[in-house]
Amino acid sequence: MQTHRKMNTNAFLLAALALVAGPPANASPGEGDALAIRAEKLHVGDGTIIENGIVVFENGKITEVGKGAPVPKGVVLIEHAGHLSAGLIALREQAGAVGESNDGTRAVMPEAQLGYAYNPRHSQVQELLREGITSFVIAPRPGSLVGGRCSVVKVGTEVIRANAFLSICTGSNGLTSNRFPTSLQGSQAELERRFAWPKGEFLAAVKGDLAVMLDGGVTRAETQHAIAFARRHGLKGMLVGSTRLGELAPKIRAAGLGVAISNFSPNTGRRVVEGAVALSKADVPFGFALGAPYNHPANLRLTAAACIRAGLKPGVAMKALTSTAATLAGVGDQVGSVQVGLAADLVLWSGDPTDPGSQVMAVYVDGDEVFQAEDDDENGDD
Amino acid sequence: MIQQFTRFLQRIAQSHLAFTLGLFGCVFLLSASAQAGEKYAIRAGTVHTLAGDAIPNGVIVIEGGRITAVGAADSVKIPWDAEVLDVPHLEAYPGFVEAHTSSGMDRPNESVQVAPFLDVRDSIDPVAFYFEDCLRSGITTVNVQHGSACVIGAVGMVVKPYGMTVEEMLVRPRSGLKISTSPGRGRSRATQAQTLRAAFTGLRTHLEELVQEKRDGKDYARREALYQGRDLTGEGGKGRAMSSKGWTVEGLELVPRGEVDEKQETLLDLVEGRVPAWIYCAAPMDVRLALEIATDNGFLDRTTLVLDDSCWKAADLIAEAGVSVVLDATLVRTETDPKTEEEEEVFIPGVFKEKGIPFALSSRNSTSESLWFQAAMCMAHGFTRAEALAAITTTPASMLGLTGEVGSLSVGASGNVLLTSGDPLSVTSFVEYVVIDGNLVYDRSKDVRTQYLLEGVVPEGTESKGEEPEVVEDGRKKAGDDGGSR
Amino acid sequence: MAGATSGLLAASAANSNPGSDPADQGNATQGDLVAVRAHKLYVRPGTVLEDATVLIRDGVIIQVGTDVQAPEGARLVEGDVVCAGFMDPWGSLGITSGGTADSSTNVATRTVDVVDPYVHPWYRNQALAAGVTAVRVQAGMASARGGVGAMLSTAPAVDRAGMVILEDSNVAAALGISQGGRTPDVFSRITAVDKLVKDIGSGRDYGIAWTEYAHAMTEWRAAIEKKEAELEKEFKKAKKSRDKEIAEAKEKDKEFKEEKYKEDKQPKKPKVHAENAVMARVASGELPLVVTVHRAAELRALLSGTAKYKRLRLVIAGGTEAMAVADQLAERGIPVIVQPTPMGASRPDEYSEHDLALAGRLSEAGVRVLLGSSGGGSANLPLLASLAVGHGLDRDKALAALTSEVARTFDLSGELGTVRPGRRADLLVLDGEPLLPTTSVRYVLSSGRVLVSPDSTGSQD
Amino acid sequence: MILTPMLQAACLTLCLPTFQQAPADGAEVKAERASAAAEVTVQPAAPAAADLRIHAGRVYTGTGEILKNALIEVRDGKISSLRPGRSAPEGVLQVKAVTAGMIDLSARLNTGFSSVEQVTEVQPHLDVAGSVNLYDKRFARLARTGVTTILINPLDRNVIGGRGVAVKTHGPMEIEARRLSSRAILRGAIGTEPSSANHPAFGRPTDFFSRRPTTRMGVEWEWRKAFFDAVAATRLPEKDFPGSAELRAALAGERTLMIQAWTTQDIRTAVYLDEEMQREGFGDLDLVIDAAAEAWKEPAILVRNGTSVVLPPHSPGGRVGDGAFFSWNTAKLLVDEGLTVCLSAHGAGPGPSSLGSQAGFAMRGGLTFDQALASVTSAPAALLGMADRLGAVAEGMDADLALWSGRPFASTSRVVGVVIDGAVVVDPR
Repeated sequence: MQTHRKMNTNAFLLAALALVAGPPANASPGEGDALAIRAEKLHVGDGTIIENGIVVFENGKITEVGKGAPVPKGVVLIEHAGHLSAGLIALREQAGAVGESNDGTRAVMPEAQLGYAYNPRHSQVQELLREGITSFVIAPRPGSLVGGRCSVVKVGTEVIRANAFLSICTGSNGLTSNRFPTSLQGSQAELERRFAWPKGEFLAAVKGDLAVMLDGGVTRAETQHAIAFARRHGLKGMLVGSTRLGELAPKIRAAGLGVAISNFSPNTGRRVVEGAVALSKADVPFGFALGAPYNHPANLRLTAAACIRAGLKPGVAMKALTSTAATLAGVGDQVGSVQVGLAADLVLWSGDPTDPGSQVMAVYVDGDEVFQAEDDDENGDD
Repeated sequence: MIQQFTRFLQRIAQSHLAFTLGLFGCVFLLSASAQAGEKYAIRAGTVHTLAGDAIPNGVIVIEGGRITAVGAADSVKIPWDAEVLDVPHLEAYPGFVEAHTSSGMDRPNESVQVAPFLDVRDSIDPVAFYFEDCLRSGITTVNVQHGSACVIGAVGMVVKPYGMTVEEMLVRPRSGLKISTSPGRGRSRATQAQTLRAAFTGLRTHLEELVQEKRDGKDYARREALYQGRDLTGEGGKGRAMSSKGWTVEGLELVPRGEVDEKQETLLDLVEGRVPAWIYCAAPMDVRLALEIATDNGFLDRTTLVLDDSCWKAADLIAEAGVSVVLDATLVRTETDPKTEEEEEVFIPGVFKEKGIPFALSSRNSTSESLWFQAAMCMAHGFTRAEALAAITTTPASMLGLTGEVGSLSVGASGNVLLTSGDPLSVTSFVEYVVIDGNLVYDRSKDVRTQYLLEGVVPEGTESKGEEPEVVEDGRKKAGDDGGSR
Repeated sequence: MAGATSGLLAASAANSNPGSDPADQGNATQGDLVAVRAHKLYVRPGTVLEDATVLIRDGVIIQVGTDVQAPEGARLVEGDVVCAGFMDPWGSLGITSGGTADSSTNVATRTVDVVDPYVHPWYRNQALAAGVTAVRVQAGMASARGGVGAMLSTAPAVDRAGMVILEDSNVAAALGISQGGRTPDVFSRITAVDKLVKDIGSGRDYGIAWTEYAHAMTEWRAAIEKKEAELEKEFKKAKKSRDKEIAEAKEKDKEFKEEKYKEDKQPKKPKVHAENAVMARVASGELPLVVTVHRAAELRALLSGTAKYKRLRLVIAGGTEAMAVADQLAERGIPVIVQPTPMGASRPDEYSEHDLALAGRLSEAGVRVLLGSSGGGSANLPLLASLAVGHGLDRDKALAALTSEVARTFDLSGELGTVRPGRRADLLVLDGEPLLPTTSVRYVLSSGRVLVSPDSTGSQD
Repeated sequence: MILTPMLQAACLTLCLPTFQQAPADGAEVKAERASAAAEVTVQPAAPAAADLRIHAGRVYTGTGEILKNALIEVRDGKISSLRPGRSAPEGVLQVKAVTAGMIDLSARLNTGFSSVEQVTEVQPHLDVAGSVNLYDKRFARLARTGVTTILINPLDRNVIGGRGVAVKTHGPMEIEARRLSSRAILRGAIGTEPSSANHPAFGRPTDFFSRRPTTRMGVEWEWRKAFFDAVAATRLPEKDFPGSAELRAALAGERTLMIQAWTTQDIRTAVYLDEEMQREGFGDLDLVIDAAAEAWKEPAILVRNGTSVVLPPHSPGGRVGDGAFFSWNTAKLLVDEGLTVCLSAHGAGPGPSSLGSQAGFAMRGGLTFDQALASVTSAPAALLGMADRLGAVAEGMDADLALWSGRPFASTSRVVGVVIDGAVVVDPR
């Protein structure tokens, strides 16, 4: 019974034990120490896969990547019988910030900064690691016209980009029944007023210094309006929340917007995955929004898998989970791919990361091992 | 009578119209009942018998409530002592037939789920506005059935929309038992079907037990006699053997029918084919259950389906089973393809016509969706006038087993005649007079409510005083003008 | 009747179901031969044939092997990997939403009565395209007693008979399920368990009562017949003595008294009780009892309470905290239908301990694991199954959980779940290993009919 | 925006009837159920001469005349020629009768609560266009009943809800491209509806609904206050408020003011408001009363002020909104008084609830055919200020046509085809 299940993990283990003095726990180095991992398949993040690629990192940064990358003397080399990729990135989350991520009193509060609502120690945040998610965009819950400035945060550590997006709802997601605005035309009039003589964040948005996270609303008409709005004011950034992306892919492309694809669920599922396929055809850059904690962290990969099942190229899905998401969030130079100089946010998988059937074996954030598949501990005693 | 009038008075509160209605109502009712049984003749511009060609300036003679002669003025002799309605400017049509309704009742639904022992007779309200509206819109025969919120409802009856008492209104008692295959609130089709089947298995077990008791009793008696050395003067079964196209219980002849639980009697009548069934289906899948129940219990050939508009999808199934149907008042249904979200409009009578299924149309209200308008809609969708008219006259008549009685103007039929200002299916023509059983029961020139609705004529002393008080009778709100069933 | 009706329905649904491709009907004509050739054939999870052929006649597998030759005129379907069609043991596809939501159901309620052949075939096509060929459906899913469940085929229905594979696959009950956001309190939860155990008991007693009655009746009849024979023999004598007595009575001018006749009473017939009648079939082990239960406390109570019913066949649905009783489940061979759906922060109370690793852990502990959608959309079940693999469930076990194990649990091993002669030809032809997102379903056969093929619209959904 | 014929064809294939891409198998579905379904297919590539040619047994032009066996030619979305007494050439669309596409000024096709800004009662500066959902199925449903142009207004939950927008029921999927260049209509309401959400502060947690008005009186007061403030604002800039210009435009008669008023007392209030503005010398409102159910009770008030009305759909019992009683001869009564009368259906239902049937019911109430035709075509076109483009069948007019199976408005005939801006939206074949 037991042995059968362990097959896939043992390979990794024995290898590790063979090469490293002491159990893998000790293999995880303290700050400053260097570590090298050789994986059967190394997903760089730009779509290329290096067979038996080696990644070397030190002080939390990647120092070497490649098939024959030199491993400095004294640096432990972990053999991983599986895949290695950069940590996954989720694009619109409230994990650990429920109730803190939306101010009900005002419809427009561009000065609010979501980074201040981030609690890195919150259990909802820690759970993300078990599914290989190492960074996410913390965003306001819908319900305001302008909910604030979204921040990119790293799981368990700090805010890595405070002003990533200005969150704007042009559709009925921004409406409430007991505070201005209660109507679509009301919210539009208000937003137009803000952008007519833009100041502060709005000016930054118009100038392109501050990207927008544009809630596409519920209906196709609302999404279409959101796109038109972005075009009218020359806004850059990404569209979120819409389930009618498929039909509108060309328009989105024309507006030069990116997209955060909403979480896959049995009801909205079909539209979501069809949308993803259409977007990649229209080569619109897109990543995935998980919607934690309202959705389980595993949904990020599940959504990607559903898109692949519907015809999305696995390579594109992989990028959407990592590098494209990082680029959309403006942190492509820090995370999202396995490249020299970037943070050592790495995930070791038992198989292909886009296969929900692959297990997360270990997760490194800034070079520290922050998660290990539990059965490894179990092995300790048998 | 007294009680009837107190009810009139109660109504006065209900509407500022009620008062005049009350007067107008009893005026014609009294005058009418005065004429009952006398000879009556109608001379009309054209007589549309729907039993042959139309007769230009035709004459209809009615004696003792029945038509004794129909024909051209020159060929038919009007008895010297007949009262004559001389209306050459009007057209004569047979009264329309409402094949199934739950209007005109005090309350259409009994809270007991299985109640075959009830009779709508006890719930019909002779002074309900509904019956008055029937006259306005040319409906002279109505099959009143228990509402559809039941499993097995009461036995219904066919009435004419005129008369001060149910007895006066009666055309045909026990016109059928109401069955519903569609669940009420909080229940599902599974439990509905369960209760429905249980009702029949319950009947069966009951009969079997009766027979068993009788048998055991007889056997015991025989043995006792043997023991005592008596000759047993064996007496045969006092009852009647069971006969049904469905299941039968052996030896029911041993049981005098009087010993059958009266609560079960009507159900037994149904199984033995003495009472027809009106089965309501709210979804195509219910049709399957309805037919299954009707077949298993042997009353398929006496079954009429009362269909929701969604049931057109089950048309083939219905055609195969060869039953006739009463269609919902909604004639155009919009279906949406879940994948493409594309909408399609389905004209429901068209589907049933194509499959050759006999169907009757039904009213939703007294004007914009009354039988005449429904038939007109059929013509708008390509039906011939004959086809359209049949669906509100002869077809429903045959469903009620009243072919030749109502729905057409032929000798021997009851004297129910409409006199219309023009084509009765035209939105601009009106029912001017209605004659039922040779009595003039409706005269539009005296119809205050129609005048108010169509001409805004407010009769003196009936001007509305602000909001209308709602009439509460034994704690319940009364059904309104078009008190529906569902 | 059923036959007759189904015939009619066959006609009806064919025209009235929009999108039902007439070509589909063509494939299942009598004497129809189909040969399915695969590089890799999963006879059953764990048993694999290389370059094997499956021969199908009239929707039934007649030959399987590496040496099987496809005869002339057989339709040839080729692919990389072939396995049995997936089955969702805990779905709602093909029955009305009202049916699943009904809370007024009881043990005798029949799920087949909420089977709706008129739902748009597109919904079923989606499940088919994902490789799901059968679904166990249940009326009154959250109801204390769901009634008799059924196994349905997902093939675009032409009638109910065509949809229903097994009309009494099980009896269902639910314990401690929140309804309308409200969670039953702990006491009523435990009482509910006792009630269920009691019901099983009365079911068993009911069964016994009837067998005893039948027995007693035969004895009584025999006795009475014997007595009757004697009486007939004695009749003349009795008549004589009677006449004599009457005469005597006359003389003595006394009133004649008939002699009292006695015989032993006819045994009492037990009262007919529809629900107990069904529960009797459960108690005797004829029908499995699927109990939807999540919390450890109720699971423990249920297991200890039912321990004395040796022939009872329990199946646990949900079993969120089943690890607490894993050893008992393993020992008594009670399968658990795990719901491998990821759940976010806002989830019903009974699911609060829900963990994607459950399936893996249970099967590691030796518990038989099935995977079910819990009515959340059978089309996504294969995807969710792979997620279970990603959280520790062995791949073959996951495959079994969707095929052979389901068939075994609901007494369908002889018909479904494996690719063996005599089985119903519900097959998947894949272009890669099952349960991989990159693997696409090329063909789906349902009792020999090719319902999904690379060029059919179904597979696009 | 005028679509070229090819574009129209393309747009049709894409859009019919739900304005969403219909995949191939969608077509099969239709084929299968052609018998039962009201077929909707696409006009094949039209002959070079005209984009579209229709031959009609009778054309009810809307100018009082009836052209027999008329040939209608359409070019670039306009009627390019209209010639009676022609035989039908090969392959043209043939129908029994043709009228101008119908116009509903009270189709009530808004997005409900998200279509009215309730932060304050008076929002004249807002335009409902921002909330319109052109993908709403009801547009197609309306088109199927022969309604080709509608006025969309905000939900009547405010005293002054804002500006309405007039659009065709089929066309480009951008609201600004669909908007008809007409003088916008300002929408408001009198009666119980505008105050229905409001309540006094005490008891409930205070939100902005704890405010006036909570009564008819309050509503009337809001109206007068709004206009007085708007006028005052010209002198005292500090008193200015958003939308005051709109109100002044209404006073100047540059904007039509459409007020919903069901009952006779509310109709009075509306007219008195207009008359008061005139007395005050503020201006003269171009007033249209919507849902004027009880106009039959006191027509004199309307006549004296020359107020136009839009009537609600007929109800079987006569009871309609706000406790009003709507008698079926109302249209006849007002038309005979020389008022401009439009009919409306308050929805997109087929059969008896369609606008065509409403015209029929008005005829049951005494309206002549020509009057009925006018009340659903030329009259509403005039109120929109678009009589030069809509509401009649004549050369140079928009090619918006309703194709009938028989005599229009008769209960025994129906709309079998629809043309909008020259595009065959519903094909009778």
